[in-house]
Amino acid sequence: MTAPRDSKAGMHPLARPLSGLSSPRAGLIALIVIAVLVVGGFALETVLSDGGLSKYPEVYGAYELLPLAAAAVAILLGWGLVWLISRPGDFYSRAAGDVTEGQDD
Amino acid sequence: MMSPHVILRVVSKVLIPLIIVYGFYVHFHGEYSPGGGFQAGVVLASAIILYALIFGLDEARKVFPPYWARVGMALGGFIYASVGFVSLMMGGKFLEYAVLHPDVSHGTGQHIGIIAVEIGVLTTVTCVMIAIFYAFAGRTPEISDEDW
Amino acid sequence: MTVGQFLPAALAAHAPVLLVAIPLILSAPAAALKSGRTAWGLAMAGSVAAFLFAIELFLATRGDAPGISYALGNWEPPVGIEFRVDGLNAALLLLLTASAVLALLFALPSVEDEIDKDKRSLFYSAFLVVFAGLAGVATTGDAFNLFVFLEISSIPTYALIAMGAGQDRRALTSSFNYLVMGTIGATFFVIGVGFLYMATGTLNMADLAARLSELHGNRVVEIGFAFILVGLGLKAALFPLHLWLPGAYAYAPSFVTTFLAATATKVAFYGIIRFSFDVFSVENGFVLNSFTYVITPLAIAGMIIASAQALFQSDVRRLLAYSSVAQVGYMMLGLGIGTQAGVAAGVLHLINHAMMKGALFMALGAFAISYGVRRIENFKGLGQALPVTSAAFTLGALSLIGVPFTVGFVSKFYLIQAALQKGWAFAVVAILISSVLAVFYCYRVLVNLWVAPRPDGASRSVQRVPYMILGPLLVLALMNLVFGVYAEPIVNMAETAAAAAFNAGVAP
Amino acid sequence: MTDAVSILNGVSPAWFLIAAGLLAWASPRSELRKALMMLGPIGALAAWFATGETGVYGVLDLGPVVLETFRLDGLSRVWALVFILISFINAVYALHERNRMTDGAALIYAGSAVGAVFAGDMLTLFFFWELTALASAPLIFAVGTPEAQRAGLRYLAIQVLSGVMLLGGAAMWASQTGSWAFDAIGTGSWAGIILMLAIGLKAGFPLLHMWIPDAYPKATGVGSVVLSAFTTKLAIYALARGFAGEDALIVIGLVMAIFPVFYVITSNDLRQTLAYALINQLGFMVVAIGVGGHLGINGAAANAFAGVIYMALMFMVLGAVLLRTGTVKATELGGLYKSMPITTLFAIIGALSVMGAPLFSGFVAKTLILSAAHHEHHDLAYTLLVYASAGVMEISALKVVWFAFFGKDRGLRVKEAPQTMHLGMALAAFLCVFLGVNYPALYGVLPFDMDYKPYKLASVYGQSQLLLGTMLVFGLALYFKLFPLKSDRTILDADWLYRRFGDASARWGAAMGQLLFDAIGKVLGAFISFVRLRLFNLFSPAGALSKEFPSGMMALWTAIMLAGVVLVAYFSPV
Repeated sequence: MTAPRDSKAGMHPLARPLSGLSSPRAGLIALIVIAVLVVGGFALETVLSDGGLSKYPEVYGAYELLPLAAAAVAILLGWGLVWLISRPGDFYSRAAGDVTEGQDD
Repeated sequence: MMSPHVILRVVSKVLIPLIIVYGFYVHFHGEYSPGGGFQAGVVLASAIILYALIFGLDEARKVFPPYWARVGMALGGFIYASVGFVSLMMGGKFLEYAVLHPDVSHGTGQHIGIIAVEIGVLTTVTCVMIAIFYAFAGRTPEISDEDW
Repeated sequence: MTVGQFLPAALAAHAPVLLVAIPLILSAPAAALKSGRTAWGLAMAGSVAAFLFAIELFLATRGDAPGISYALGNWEPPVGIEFRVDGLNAALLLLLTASAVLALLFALPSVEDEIDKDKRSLFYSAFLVVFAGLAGVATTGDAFNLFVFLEISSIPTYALIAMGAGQDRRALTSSFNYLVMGTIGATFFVIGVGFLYMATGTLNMADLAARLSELHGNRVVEIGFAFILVGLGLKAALFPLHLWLPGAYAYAPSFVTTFLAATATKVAFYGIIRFSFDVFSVENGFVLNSFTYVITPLAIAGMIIASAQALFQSDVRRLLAYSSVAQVGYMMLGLGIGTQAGVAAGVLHLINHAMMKGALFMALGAFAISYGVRRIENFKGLGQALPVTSAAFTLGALSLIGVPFTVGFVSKFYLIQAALQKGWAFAVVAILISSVLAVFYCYRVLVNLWVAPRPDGASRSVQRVPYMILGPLLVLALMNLVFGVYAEPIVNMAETAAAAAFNAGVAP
Repeated sequence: MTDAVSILNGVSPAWFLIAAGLLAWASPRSELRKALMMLGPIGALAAWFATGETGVYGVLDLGPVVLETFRLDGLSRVWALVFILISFINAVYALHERNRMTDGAALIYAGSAVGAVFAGDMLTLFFFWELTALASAPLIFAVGTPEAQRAGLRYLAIQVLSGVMLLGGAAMWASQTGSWAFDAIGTGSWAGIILMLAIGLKAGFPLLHMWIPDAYPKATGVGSVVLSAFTTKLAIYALARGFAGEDALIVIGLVMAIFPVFYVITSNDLRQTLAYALINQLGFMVVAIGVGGHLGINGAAANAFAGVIYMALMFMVLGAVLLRTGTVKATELGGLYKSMPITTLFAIIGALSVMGAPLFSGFVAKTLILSAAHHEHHDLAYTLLVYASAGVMEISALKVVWFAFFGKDRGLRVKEAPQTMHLGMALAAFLCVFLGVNYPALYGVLPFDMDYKPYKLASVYGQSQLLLGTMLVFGLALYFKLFPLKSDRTILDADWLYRRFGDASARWGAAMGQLLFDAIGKVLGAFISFVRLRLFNLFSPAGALSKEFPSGMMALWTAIMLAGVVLVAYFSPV
């Protein structure tokens, strides 16, 4: 176990049985399970495509691949976005302030 | 404090009553010839102002206390407006002098009314002039005379 | 006078002149008195009497009733001076006298707080003269007499403003500025009247109207009109001739500000309506064009620029003063539209603005008495300390913004309608922009008032808000609400007024 | 319907909420306020049930206009119901809080939203529209920090602007049609376009959306729950009422549904992430309204209904996290499931609803919109919506759950959220599941009757794939540390336009205006001083009078204006 030594301390009683969930291994296992499900589902649909599993035949592309592509593209584009439009956290507050306290003229 | 200008004092002592009389002359002519309360008021005030110039402001204030000026200013307006109310009460319109006297054909009421109104004007103008003079003269100069 | 006579006939017959004369004559004993309280009593008596006469006149000129004419000294017009009351100025007189009564209630504690003891009776005396002068402007049917009354009201006003010097020395320069500018305005006005006299040989307004309608293309008349419009525009604080107003309102004693904000510019505004639509007529090309091409742009500029200036003020009174300039813009826009609906909307806003600004300035006076504060940042947490006053202030501010169910909304609604009838979408846009700005500047105050916590170590209340202030303040604040829901009376009033202005109210 | 309830027939539920809110403001004791917060929605609900018949009630004759304050029909019923429900849930959720300002404000806010939904004419709508703005602002101001103050002012500005535009548009509309009634409007006239923009400002149209991610993350923990529920959904209602079937809305909705994807991924503040997810949800509804038809409007209504609840649930979860840890930054949280397992459970339920997992309310609502788009042959729209639901909804939901409750354990050991918060969350979570399983309950309140079965094998299967696929990508991105997330960064959005650019240009404009003003003054002043110099030799010491400003300026303006009037008069026709 590589979790911090005091990982059990202060935990909610209900969460104690689940304490292993945060280990990297648990994450990897979950990832593999999901991957298997995705691939399996894709395979199943390809095999049974005549069985009415395909939801809207006239929609282009593989329906089930869309999320993969979409999310991947989005996440990768996120890097570009961060590079392009992120600013230091105090960007706005560094400006003179949004509400100008006017001087008494 | 006595002013050293003896001649001025003597002359002004002679002049001041004349000025006052002339003021009243101007006033009572106001009804049908050039003159009237405004002019007379200034003339009357000039008498007091002359007195103040010659004998000093403190003396003048004894002769004509500033409080009189304040009351007089108010009184003049009061007299003027009262004439209006009197004519109202006598059954006419506001400031309708004709009702002040039954003799309509000679316009006696008009004469009375105008003179009464002019007295109000006279009082106010006199007092205002004096009050303005007092206000200016009583002001402590920002630069004292020695510093000029 | 068949409708609603509630004063004895003997008094009612002289109502127009008594309305002016009673405050005027009372000012004399008030000045001679030494006790400020007695003088206040006189002022109150004069105002209440004037108020009663105003009600009488208002009732007598309702609906289609013809105007009341009163020949001063029984010299028949057009030779003699005539006092003339119709739907237009009856409404104004009612507003003026009611404001005076309410403001005077507020005056007693406020003046005792702000004015030196030995000056109080003079203060009330000057107030009475101002009041009589304003009433005179509103009543008279003689162009030159209007000038005289304008000056009668202005000169003591300068003195009243200068009396703010006890609180803030800047009152002196403000008063002086106002004096210079006010004199310019009055001079312009009298020059204009002179031109009219030159062209027509008469000074009586009804007579002027009749003779002017026969003079077409007379350049002298046009010049006269220009002078009168500019002169009165200055007195009415039409942008950009408003420069006297912020200082004068900000540094005058609270009571003076309250009273002036509710009345002084209104009376000048009445003068503009009277001359432009009644003595002259919008049928004259130059009148209409002046309103379309000069007054309207200035009104819109004023609405927006003055609102923006208000946004950046840190002194709440100055903020409201700039807002007043913006509100004058609304009223002027109503005139600029140049239709009867537009004038009605302008008059409506005039009435409503008196209510809202009266409440706002009065609430500020209450804050000033209790805490001695004027700047926005000092208002923090006052909502908890003075809930009733703050609530009244909030109502006034909401009305100023134009939130529905307040009078501010009613008049903006009518103004927008009038603009749309004329097809002026840009005016609607301007009104909306100005309203948004109003939201901002009001919210700046309101947030500090209600949301921001009271800073530690802030000064404790000097004294409770006296009932003499809370009473009229609540009345004014609630009027904002009541007439916002039940708008019919004031709308009728404004429409009667506009009808009087358009249908030759002064013509015999 | 019992007699006791039937008294309420024809009484707008809005008044119960508003009255309760005003009373809450007035009541000094927090127990009393809490009771009011519960009783207000209960009374409103009773009134909602009592008025069975559709029709117009509460007609107020104001002379020039007639106000219809309570128009009950198929469309308004749905929204009102969900608003009342959520205000009750919020009341439970907020039981632990002691804040007079937000208690009252939340109630009045809810009441005005209900009132706006029931408004039969545009003036009433405007009134409640502005009231929502004014009542909701304290929820942001209550935080008390200067930053929140400024955000609150910005928020308020936008909201009020929307109201003002609504009024302007309504006035134009009324002057064209002679009616203030709020019915189908369409974009055929300028009035219609202005009205749509006014509504769009609240509905978060692209470029008009900036206030949502700006303000919501800065509200109080409880405040963001109500904020997320009312304003935007109210705007959706108004769109559905006025602009159903407007083609432009499809494009607008698609942009709204898609562009938040980048912000969802990059924003560090989890409440901001949710705010962007909210925009995406709104995009779905806007598309549905643009598609129109019974199915489309039903889809929008169902989404609004379900969306209010599950977004509120998500905001509640984050509110609890904020309460206990003091932050909702992704980079500062992690491993919270260890100390807040119950909250975690609710978070997962909320996330599944947001993602649209089968058996949760998001699914039964979202499929309606997809079906509508498909049914009306908006194929591109359909595809893009699928993409958006993968990219935005799911990533946002996964992100919140992962970064807050799982992920890297930051050693935060805090107390579990208060019981009352749990209760509130449980109510919302229950509804999420209940509506997802027992979908006829949801479909039953929709404006139009329809015969629609969401649980077809194909839909369930497809949706599951969608979900799993996104999870896979999300997991891979996390595993390979590809997730672009940085602490303490500000991501620019359209609010830059007014917070930076607008602010700067306003300053610039003001400065330039001042310069121009000064320049004009200088040129004219130079002329005057030239003349004065001549006069000076005649009338020496100028003294006090020499102060030129503002008297001199004023005299100048007087002269200019005189010249203007004279010129105009001169060239005027006789």
